[in-house]
Parts: sequence; C-alpha cells; structure tokens
Amino acid sequence: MTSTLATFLSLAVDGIAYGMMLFLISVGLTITLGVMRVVNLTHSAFAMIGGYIALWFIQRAGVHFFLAVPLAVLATMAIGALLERTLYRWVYGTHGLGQLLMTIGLTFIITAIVKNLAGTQLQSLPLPSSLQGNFSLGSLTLSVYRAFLIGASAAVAFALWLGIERTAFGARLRAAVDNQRMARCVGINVPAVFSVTFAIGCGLAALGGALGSPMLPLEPYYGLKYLVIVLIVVAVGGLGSLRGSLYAALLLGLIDTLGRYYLPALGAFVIYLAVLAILLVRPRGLVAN
Amino acid sequence: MTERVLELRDLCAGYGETVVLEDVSLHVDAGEALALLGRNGVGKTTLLTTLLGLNTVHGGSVRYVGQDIAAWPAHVRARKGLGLVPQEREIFPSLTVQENLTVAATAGTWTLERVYELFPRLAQRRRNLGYQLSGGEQQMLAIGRALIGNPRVLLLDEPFEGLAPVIVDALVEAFGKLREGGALSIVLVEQHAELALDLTERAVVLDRGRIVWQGASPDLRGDPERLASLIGLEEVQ
Amino acid sequence: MTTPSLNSSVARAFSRHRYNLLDLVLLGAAVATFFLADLYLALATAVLIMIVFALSLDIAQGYGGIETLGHAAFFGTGAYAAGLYAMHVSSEPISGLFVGMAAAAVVGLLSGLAVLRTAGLTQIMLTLVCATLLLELANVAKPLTMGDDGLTGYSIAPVLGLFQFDIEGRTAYWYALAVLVLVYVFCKFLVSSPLGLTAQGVRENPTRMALLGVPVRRRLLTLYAISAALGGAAGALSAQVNNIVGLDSLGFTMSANVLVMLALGGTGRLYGAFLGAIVFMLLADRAAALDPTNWLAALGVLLIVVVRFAPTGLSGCLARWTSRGGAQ
Amino acid sequence: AEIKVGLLSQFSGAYTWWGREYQRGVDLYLAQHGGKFGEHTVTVLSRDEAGSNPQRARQLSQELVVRDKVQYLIGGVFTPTVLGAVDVINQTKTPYVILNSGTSSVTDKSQYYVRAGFTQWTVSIPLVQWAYDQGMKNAVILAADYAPGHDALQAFGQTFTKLGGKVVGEIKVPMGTTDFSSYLQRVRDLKPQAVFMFMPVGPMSAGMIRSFKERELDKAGITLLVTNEAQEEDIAPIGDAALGLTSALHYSPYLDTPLNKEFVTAYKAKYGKDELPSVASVAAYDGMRLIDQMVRATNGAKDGDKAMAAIKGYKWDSPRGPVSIDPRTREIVQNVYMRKVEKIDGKLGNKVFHTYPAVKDPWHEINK
Amino acid sequence: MSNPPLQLVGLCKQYGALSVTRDVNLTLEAGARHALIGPNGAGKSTLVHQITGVIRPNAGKVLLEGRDVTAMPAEKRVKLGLARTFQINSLFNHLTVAENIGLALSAHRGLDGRIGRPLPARPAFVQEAVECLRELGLLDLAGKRVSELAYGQRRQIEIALALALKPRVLLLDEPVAGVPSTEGKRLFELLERLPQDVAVLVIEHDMSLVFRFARRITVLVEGAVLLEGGVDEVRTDPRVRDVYLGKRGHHD
Ligand SMILES: Nc1ncnc2c1ncn2[C@@H]1O[C@H](COP(=O)(O)OP(=O)(O)OP(=O)(O)O)[C@@H](O)[C@H]1O
Ligand SMILES: Nc1ncnc2c1ncn2[C@@H]1O[C@H](COP(=O)(O)OP(=O)(O)OP(=O)(O)O)[C@@H](O)[C@H]1O
Ligand SMILES: [Mg+2]
Ligand SMILES: [Mg+2]
Repeated sequence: MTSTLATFLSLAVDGIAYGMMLFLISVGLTITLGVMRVVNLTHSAFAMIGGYIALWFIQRAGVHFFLAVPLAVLATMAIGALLERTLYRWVYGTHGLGQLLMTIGLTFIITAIVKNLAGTQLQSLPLPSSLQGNFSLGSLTLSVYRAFLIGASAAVAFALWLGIERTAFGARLRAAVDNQRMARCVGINVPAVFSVTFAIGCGLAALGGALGSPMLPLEPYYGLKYLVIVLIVVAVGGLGSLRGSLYAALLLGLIDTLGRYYLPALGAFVIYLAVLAILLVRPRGLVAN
Repeated sequence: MTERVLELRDLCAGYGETVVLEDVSLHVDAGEALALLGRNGVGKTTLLTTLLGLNTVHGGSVRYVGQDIAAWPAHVRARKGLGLVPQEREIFPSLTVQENLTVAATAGTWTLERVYELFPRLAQRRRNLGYQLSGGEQQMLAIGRALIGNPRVLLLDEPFEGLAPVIVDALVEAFGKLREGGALSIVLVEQHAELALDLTERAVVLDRGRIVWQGASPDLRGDPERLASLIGLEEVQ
Repeated sequence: MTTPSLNSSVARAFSRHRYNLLDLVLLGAAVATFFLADLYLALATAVLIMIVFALSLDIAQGYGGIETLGHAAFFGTGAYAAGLYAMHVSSEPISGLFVGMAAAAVVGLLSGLAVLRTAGLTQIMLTLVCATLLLELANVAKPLTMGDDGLTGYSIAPVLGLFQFDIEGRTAYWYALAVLVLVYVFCKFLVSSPLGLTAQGVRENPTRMALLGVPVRRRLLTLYAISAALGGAAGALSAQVNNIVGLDSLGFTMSANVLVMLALGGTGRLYGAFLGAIVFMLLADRAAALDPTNWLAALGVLLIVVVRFAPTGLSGCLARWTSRGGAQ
Repeated sequence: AEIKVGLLSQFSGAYTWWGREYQRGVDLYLAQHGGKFGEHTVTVLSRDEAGSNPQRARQLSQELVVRDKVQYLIGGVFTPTVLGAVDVINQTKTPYVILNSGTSSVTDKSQYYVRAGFTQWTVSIPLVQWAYDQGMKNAVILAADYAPGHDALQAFGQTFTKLGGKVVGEIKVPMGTTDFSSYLQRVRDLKPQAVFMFMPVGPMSAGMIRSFKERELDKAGITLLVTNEAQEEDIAPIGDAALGLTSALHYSPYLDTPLNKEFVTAYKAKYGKDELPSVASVAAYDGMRLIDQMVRATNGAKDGDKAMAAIKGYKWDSPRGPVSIDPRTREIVQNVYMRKVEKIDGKLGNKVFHTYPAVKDPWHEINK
Repeated sequence: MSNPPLQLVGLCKQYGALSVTRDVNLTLEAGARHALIGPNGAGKSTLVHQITGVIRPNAGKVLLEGRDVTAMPAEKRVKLGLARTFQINSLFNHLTVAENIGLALSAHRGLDGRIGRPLPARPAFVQEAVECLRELGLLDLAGKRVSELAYGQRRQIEIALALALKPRVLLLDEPVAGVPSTEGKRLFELLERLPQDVAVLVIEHDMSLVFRFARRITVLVEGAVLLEGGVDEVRTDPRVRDVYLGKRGHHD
C-alpha cells in the first residue's frame, strides 16, 4: 500500500520536474509566438545554441556552471537580437507561411553550422557537484538536479509574469503586436520593443536548453527534434499566456509521466490523446485570451 | 504673430506606387482649427496618415514647428506632438481600456483622470478589453488616447462618427476650451460639413487628391451653393 | 455603356483560373522530361507525386485557409489503403487509386470534425496530433501494416491491363502524369466553382460568411474531404509506383516538407504547388547528391532568400513578373 | 573496367553519424587498395536516404542501378530503407551488401542481400547467455517501441526463458521518449536482477543509461545490459555514469588483436588521432571486401548470380576477428564479445572480457 | 401569416456582472421602418448580435415569423430571411468588390456549396450582380479589392452585402457612419424604397436621418427599453433629450 503511494508520489515529482523543464524551454516561444505572433520555428534552435555556448564556456573556457549558463543566455540574447534586426524584421509584415518558411530555413542553417562546429554526437552540460546526487524526503528520493530545475523554472515564471503582465513594457508590447501602425502613432518605438522582446524570448530558450540538457541532450538536430513538444505546450497553454504555458507544461509533464507508468499499453498515445482532448474541450488553450 | 505649427508644401503622397495626394500645400497655426472636407475617397485620411509618416511620400515637404520631419519615424512624430484619431478607431483589442490610454500617455495636462472626466463611460469600462467595447466607446477611447499623448496638433479623422448626440456636444465644448490657450491646433476631417465649418476657422476642400478650395470656414458656411458644388451637397438647410 | 459590356466587365472582376501559356509550358516540360531525361524518371515521378500532394494541400490551406501540419495523414492513409488493397483484394491500379482516395476522404471527414472547430495554432496542433495518432496506429497495427519495416510484398497489375510497371519507370511516369493532369484539371475546376469562392470567403472572414447564410463548417468540411482525397491519391500513387509504404508516409517530415514546398511555391494559386514541388525536390536531390551533409543549409538559404525577395512565393513572383511584362 | 558502387546511407538528418562512418570505412578500404579491385577501378556514388523513408530508398536505388549503372549497392541504415530496394535488386539482380539493418528476416526477402553488419539476434543471445551464467535468473526487458525493438524483445525473451530465466516484465518505451522516470520506477518496482535494454542509439539510449545511474538502480542491485548502445561515441556524452556498463557486441575498437590494432592505426592516420572506428565503419570496410571478392569473381562483368555465388561461404580475417558468410542465409558469422566500459587512456572505452566465437544468426536457425 | 417578422421576448445578456441587455421586448411588424437609438454602450449592437445569432442570450427568445430561433445557428436564420450589416466593417478585404457581392448573391441563391460552373460564367447571376452594384453606385469599383477602398466606399459595400440577400428582416448597425451626408441620405432613400413587406431596424446616431426615416423608434438605455413610440413622441421626450439627444439633437 505505502509502496504504491510512494510510487505515485515519486512519479508525480518526476512529472513536475519534467513539466518544469518543458516550461523552461517553451516559455520563450510563448513570448515570441504567443505574444509577438511570430511563427518562430527557430525557437528550439536557440535553446540548442544556448546549450552549446554554455557547454563551450564550461569545457573550453573553464567557466563554472553557474556562471556559464547566464553567460550563454546573454550571448544567445545577443545573437537573437542580431537576427531579429536582420532576418526577422523582414517577415513581421508577411503572413504566417512566410514566417514559417523563413524560420524553418534559419533552423536548417543553424543546424548545419552546429553540425560542422560541434559534430553530431550527443552532449550535455556536466553538472557541478552541487547539483549531483539525490536527497531523500521520507521514503521519497529526489535528485538535486530536478529540484533545482523546479526551483529555477518557478523563479523564471514569476519574474516573467511580473514583467509582461504587470508592466508598462508588457502593455506596449501587446499594443505593438495588436496594431503596429497604430502603436507607432501613439509613440511606441515598435522596432525597439520587438528587439528587446525577441531577445528575451531567445534568452529564455537558451536557459531552457542549457539547464534541460541532461534530459534533452544537445545535438545538431535538437532544433527540429524538440520543436513539436514546444509547440504543443504553447498551444495547449493558450496563445500568449504565460500562466497557460506553465499549467500546460505541468499538466503534460504529469500526464506523460503518470500515463507511461499506469497506462503502458497506450504508450505514445497518452500524450497525444491528452492534447487532442484538451484542445477539443478548450480550443483556445487552457488559459484563453 | 502666431507660430506656424504645420506647413505642407507641394506634398505628393500615396500607397506604394499609387499616388493619392498631389501638390497639397497648406498650413496650420498654433491654436487654429482647420477643417478638411471632401467626398469619399478623395484622400482626407491619406493626408492625415501621411502627416504621421505612414504612407509613401513622392515629393514635397512637411514642416512641423519649423523643422523638416521627413526623416522622423512615426513614433517620434507622435512623441513630438502629432496626435491621431484614426478613422477606424484602431483600438488595441487585447489591451484594457486603461492600458490603451496608458501606453499612449505622456506627461502633460491631459491625464487619465481628465480623460475619464471627459468620458465617464470609459471610466466605467476601464477594465474591459479593447475588443469588447461598443463602437461609440471605441471612438471615445480613440479620442482619449490621442489626448493623453498631449499633442500640439490633434488630427481628427471623423471623430464624431458613431457618437451619441450628447457626447458630440460635450466634445465640441471640450475642443473649444482646449484651443483657448492656443496650445492646441486641430485638423478635423468630418462628413458633416456644416458641423465641421462651425467648429473651425479655416477649411480646405479636397477633390481627387488636390486642393480645390481653401479659405475661411465662415465664408464657406455662408455660401451653400459653393459648398454644394465643392463637396456635392445637394441641399443645405 | 451597353449591358453586355457592363456584364462582362463585372464578370471579369471575378478572379478566374483560366488555362494559359504556363499550363502548356508545364505539360510540354513533363512530356519533354520523358524523352530527354528518361534516366531521371524515378525522380521525375516522385516530383509528380509531390505536386499532386502539394495541390491537395493548396486546396485546404491556400483556398480554405485551413492551417495544417498533418497533411501526411492523408498521404499515408491513401498509401496504406492502396497498398493493402493491392495485397489483399486486387492488384488493379486504378481501382486501388480510388480506394486510396476514399480511405483518405473518410479520414479527412472524421478528423475534419475535430480540426475545423478551431483555428490558428490550435488547428495546426490538432492536425499534427491527428496525423501522429494515425502514425502510432499504423505502428501498433503491425500485423496489418508491417509497422516500421514498411508494407511490402504486393505487386501492381498493368495499368488498364496494358502497361506493365517497368524498372525504368516509364509506365510509372505516364501513370503519375495522367493522374496529375486529372487532379490539376479538377482543382482548377474546383477553385473556380462557387465552392472555390465560398472557401476564399471563409478564409477571409468566417463570421461574415455565416451571416450571409453559409454553413461555414460544412463547406469547409467538404473542402477538407476533397483535399484529403487528393492527398490520398498522391499517397496511393506513391504506394503503387514504389511497391512499398513506410511509416514515414504518415510522418511529420512528410507534412512539413509539403508545407514548405507549397509555401515556397506560393499558396492559393495552384501553380505554387508545381513550382514549389519541382524546385524543392530537384534541389533536395541535386544538393543531396553534391554535398549530402550540408544540403540542408543550402535549402535554408534558399528559403530565406525566397521569403525576402518573393514573399508571395515563387508563383507570386512569376505572376508579378508576367503581369508587369504584359502591362508594357 | 570501371565498376560503380552505390552507397546508401544517412548523410543528413539526425542519423548522419552512419553516413560518415560508412563513408570512412568505404574510403579506407579503397585507399588501401589503390582504388582498384583487381584491374577494375572502383567509383563509389553516395546517396542520402534522408531518414527512414522507403519510397526514397527505392527511388535512389532505382536511379543508381538504372541511370548510374552501379553494379553493387552497399549500405542501408534502417530496415525499411534496405527493404525499399528489394524490387529493384530482384529485378536487376544487383547484389546489396547490408551494413546495418539488424532485422534477421531481411535477408530472406531477396537472394541478392548479403549482410556485413550484424543482426540483433546475433548479439542478444550471447548477452542473455552471459547474464544467465552470472546467476541472473530474473530480468526485465526494456525496448523502444518500434520494429527492431520488438525483435530485441523477442530475442532476449525467448532465449532467456529457454535458458530457464524468468522475464518479470517487458517494457516498451515509445520512440522519442526523453524522460524515463516512469519506466525506471517500474523497473524498480519489479526488482529484477538484470535489465536487457534495446534502444535506438542517441538521445533515448543516452538518457536511459544516465537516468538509470541517476536513480541509483545499480546500487539497488540491478545490472543494466545492452548491446549496441555502449559505443565509444555514444557513451562520451553520458560521462562517468556509463562506467561499468556491460554490453555484448561483435566489435570494439579496443579489441586486442594485431589486425584490429593495424586497422585502428590506419583509421586514426586517415581521420584524426582522436577518432575511433566503430561497428559501422568496420561493416563498411568488410562490405567493400565482399564487393572486392564479387568483382574479382565476375571479372568486372555485371552478373549478380555469379557474384553472389562467389561470396557464399567466403571466409576472411576482419578487424573484428575471423568471419565468414553463411552460404545458406547470407548472414555473416562472427565473434561476439562481452565488453565493459572502463577508462582507457583517460577516455571511456569498451574493454573485451569474454568472447563467444563464430556466432551464427540464431533467428534463421530457429525459423529454419 | 399574422406573425410579426421579428419579435424579441425578454432578451437578457450578461457579461460577468455586467448586464448588457435587460429584458428587451421588441416587435417589428411587416414593413416596419424602425429605429433603435440610445447612448453609446447602451447595448444596441449587442442586441443585433443576439438577433442574428452571433452571440447567445442568457435568457429570452428571438422569434422570426413566430418561429423560435434562439438556439438556431446564425446561417440558418439568414436562410429564414434575416440580414444585417456590421457597425465595424466586416468584409472580405482581399477579394474584389464584385466577389464580395458575389459571395452574398451565391449564398442567397444556394450556390455557395456547388462544385460546378463558375459564378461569372452564369449570365443570370452576373446580371443580378450588376443590378445590385448599380443600385448602390458601386459599379465603377467592381474590380477593385476592398482593401484598396476608402472607408466610405467600404461602408456602402457593407450595406450592399446585406441587401444582396433580399432579406425580409434587415438590421442595419449605423449603416451610414462615415458616409458623407449626401450619400447617407441617398442610401436612406434606397432603404425607404425597399419592398413594403421588408421590416427594417436601423441603429443610427444621425438624428436628422432617423427622424426622417423611422416610423417608430425604440430608445435603449443601459440595456433596457426606456421608451418606444412614434417620432414626435420620442424627440420631445425630456428623458430622451437628457440621456441622448442633448441640446442639438432635436433642432432639426
Ligand atoms: N491601402 C491602400 N492602397 C491603395 N489605395 C488606397 C489605400 N487606401 C486608400 N486608397 C485609395 O486612396 C484614395 C483616398 O483614400 P482615403 O482613405 O484617403 O479617402 P478619404 O478621403 O479618407 O475617404 P473617406 O471619406 O471615405 O474616408 C481612395 O481612392 C482609395 O481607393
Ligand atoms: N464581450 C464583452 N465583454 C464585456 N463587455 C462587453 C462585451 N461586449 C460588449 N460589452 C459591453 O456591452 C455594452 C454594450 O455594447 P454595444 O456594442 O451593444 O453598445 P451599442 O449600444 O451598440 O453602443 P454604440 O452606439 O457605441 O455602438 C458596452 O458597454 C460594451 O462595453
Ligand atoms: Mg477617410
Ligand atoms: Mg453599436
């Protein structure tokens, strides 16, 4: 009896940790796709770039993990801002398909570059000793890394919620997205707002890519491989809703982990059936705007 | 000697390669109100949006308080005092009423409180999202949003459309007070020519992108035949 | 002004899909390919099949505004249905083609019930989910589909009892070309028909369409099922020509590729399906042969260049170019 | 005469590693033979299968054979891509040297298939045997939910049961799984002595091995046993969590034979000192040797039947040890090694500690 | 048939705590020329949305010729002869003017689902489209895309779409806002000339037009009917003057 309860609890914790990681890599897309309405299929590629840069700092420059990750985030933000100023700027005005084409093209190019620079083998950030090992709470063992992941994601979620939904910047951003022309007419510097926002989205991706790499190891095809799951989180959460993404990521993480244990026969169906059900009941996502 | 706030010389402008406005020259002085009249599709809206830098300029110049503003992006023009009330209102649908106002706010005499005072209806609806507003409420919000940017020139594109008569009265009164100090100039596009002429000192009539008449508003108001021939009014009481 | 000329000027104000020089050029190119580049028939046949598939996507996406990242569901269904039909029922190809189309249409109708309730990203994700579920189903139904190994071991009888499928791929080419021509003629007819205009209206403004008295969902469902059937035709062709059906025919890559092809060519024009599929497939083939490891980067650059300089796709670019030429 | 060989592999996409390794093995063999088999110059045309896409594989093989006039095909990464060519090779009598697809039944589909790689059964059975001999009497089988995984389930399960062991659980992991917590929880609850695992090499296998260690299942007395997933290239990113991992495979670059040392040296000389050959490059290398043999036997003429006859029963010494082609099944007969991951010269590598000599593909034996 | 073309019985609509329509009863007789006026945000457009099925009321009934259509989807109500215009233009912006009208006409004739001869190849259909465009003076614009038109021109297409459906009940939400006063008058004359059995309900803030056109007027305030009556009754009512007309409203 107690063992089944313990099993359930430890699965639940795993599901939460997994969900939090999903949140971390997809929340940036909630901002670029959900809020800015850019069909940014390059999102996971930015996560990968972040991961590789952090790896480079740790392995080649000997920087400590806790410094390497923020550095990688900043570097990815810079790359993102640069690309936003050049490539993305072209496609804001175009229809969704143009954006899709451009960003998928960009993903291909990034993939090829990474393949040539870093090779095809899998890599992941070596965790510092402080994040290794397990600790136990009663009969429950929890890995330090997963606990850290949960904490970090929660902090990010809170900071973002404050930033987007509670500041003037957030309102300006939403105005610019709603109606660029009119936003300019009320004195909003639309290009600057977009650049900053896009860079933030990229930085979040990088954070997710770096911190999540023990679960989703880095490889050149990362950008394509983990695109769908990230899109699913954003869609299920509801376009542009940070809260929604958080709920969606947690829910999917839990359903996935529990489903695999309790409904093994359904295998890969579980998550897709769940998505189907959620979207049919709530076509605009968990938290619809 | 009053200050020349806006001055257009031989302005040609349009959408991409299509030229809509041709050789438009006009000026607006501080504290002055100018009516812009003409049939549907003659280019009134185009003139206002060109002032904010939203269209393609093919020739001529626009000077604002003495400076050539050709190179200014739209948001700078807005920050420096050009406030537009667009014809289709263009409320930000996913912002609340209050946010619609605060994103446009700059320091000045117009504050959130004063806008709410002018339009009590907006105060009631302050938490509603933009797309949930009634047509007239959107119109009020569009005007409020322009005012709260504390402009020097208010560009009004059919601001009374969809407003209840009482509200129109209140607005007319408010505009009158606003201009008293000479701090605000107004360019008013309005389909009801008589109303527009009553409210302004001077008027410009456009036809197919060109200015066909320019002069004092009372002159035109008092000359129904000319008005009819200029903008196609058949009968004027 | 007399009434007839008035009437014809109003009739002209409707955009029409007439046959023009480009159709002749395309047909000529298709025939010439057979005689001049007969060593490339396998590739050419694959291109023809992808054009059919891209046309089917254009009907749904370009005309109906249905956003989908799961169109492979129809390709795969058509392919498996045709393959299974050949294996268990009859190896006659033309009836097999119709079986593939019918099966895909059924899948289109069923998934359409779910997919068409939504819009935007949700719609995209639902199409993706439907396709993925089908893929998993095909994977699980291993006794029937042979799962990951691919459905093999069936053969296809001569077309019309006359033309045997040969290893050089001559019959396959003519067969695919004939199907493409028929599908294309049908698509042209479809998009000019009242339903075609209705679809565009729905794409532009579904609310207003409903308030004109049009049962929006039903019309879209019809369109979606037609699109699905055409996608099924592409899949069935592929199954018959290649004698093998893999799980990838239901896969994400298939859906994504055809979407990229259509976007590359330009949506809502039909020609986009031709240009996009031809350019994409040829580039993929040539670049992949020249530098297999880096061809993806070349494709990426091409996509970005197209978005930058031909934002409405290659066919949009072409249309602008020819209309400018015509104006002078 | 000029002999053309078509190499089919993954040169783009997530499985590019295979393309690279095949190409290296092929090039190395050619370079060592001056680009000639007998007096025949050999040209290799490489084509990208681009994923597990049988339609494309069929199209490519057709083009290679019909248009480019290749006499031999070599390569193939996935079973569907290998099978995609079956019509073409049957109709044109073109020998196809299979380098990877691990499904045993493939060689039954055409008499022009010959295998230079290995089958899952060949390596699974020694692994199970070894575990049983070590006293592991109950086991869980954990396999990815796709065709090769199902094969592995069967291979592990049948053998283990026949030996007298007890399979206490079979777990199918959906493809693309990245979080293994629920599966490992299940393993923990089932308390087996051994876990036989089969997964596509990549994020899945790496994630699984790492999580196994992270959740300290090894400390709970459970031994993780794998076949293909412990290759040097793949355990590097797993890091020290891979230490001690036991596997059965037909090759290790650290195999201590003179021929292998020579091979590794040549490989490093050509491709860089940090590079190591793998099962894929060895398979390609040996595959070229088979083609060499076929070319000589037919004196460069296109004669598929004669070529195939020439390699049935053919024996040679490969870097992986003595090997031969079973004349009946056209499967390769080879040693299978038990290996353990250790730190060798500061890097993780597989040390061979036991050899099962001349293992024939058991599936064909069972399904005779 | 003695049933009135349109009857609203106790319609209520709430958004959260906000009551937008409160127990509205309204009857349009055959041939009615009825105006709905009221302050901004009174709930006039919301009422039209409820009648046409764009939104569902929380309580109350909508009857079309005596038939309860409250639960009927919008497109079926249109088939029963109900048409409307939108206060904020709702057109097919990337299609031409002719195609916009064509959509309405084909829907009305039940052609919209056909896979058959294209619309412009059907002479009778084209003839009808021409007449429809001519009536509203839009013939010259037939080949232009709506997105290239000036606002006032779009307003007229908005009306044309509704008229093309040959409705028996026509709901017009500020049809001539943004149209010059002369054009506005012309459009209203056109409406007056509609067949006598067509019931028209119009929302309009231009009182000179309303008082000339309407035979009955309903005044809506804060979602509830304040008053219904003839033109003179309404224009002289002090309450209406206070909340709505103001001092200028009645001088016409
Ligand atoms: N985006 C556009 N692209 C091309 N032409 C346009 C565009 N917008 C407007 N036009 C054209 O420019 C001309 C002037 O339009 P504008 O909107 O300025 O007229 P207006 O005087 O404001 O009319 P209204 O009184 O109806 O608002 C019209 O003939 C119109 O067709
Ligand atoms: N979705 C919604 N959520 C909340 N409130 C809404 C919503 N839609 C409309 N409202 C409110 O309902 C009220 C009535 O709106 P409606 O559009 O019916 O007014 P109206 O009488 O047509 O006004 P106008 O003359 O300004 O067009 C408005 O105050 C509006 O803010
Ligand atoms: Mg205008
Ligand atoms: Mg209204």
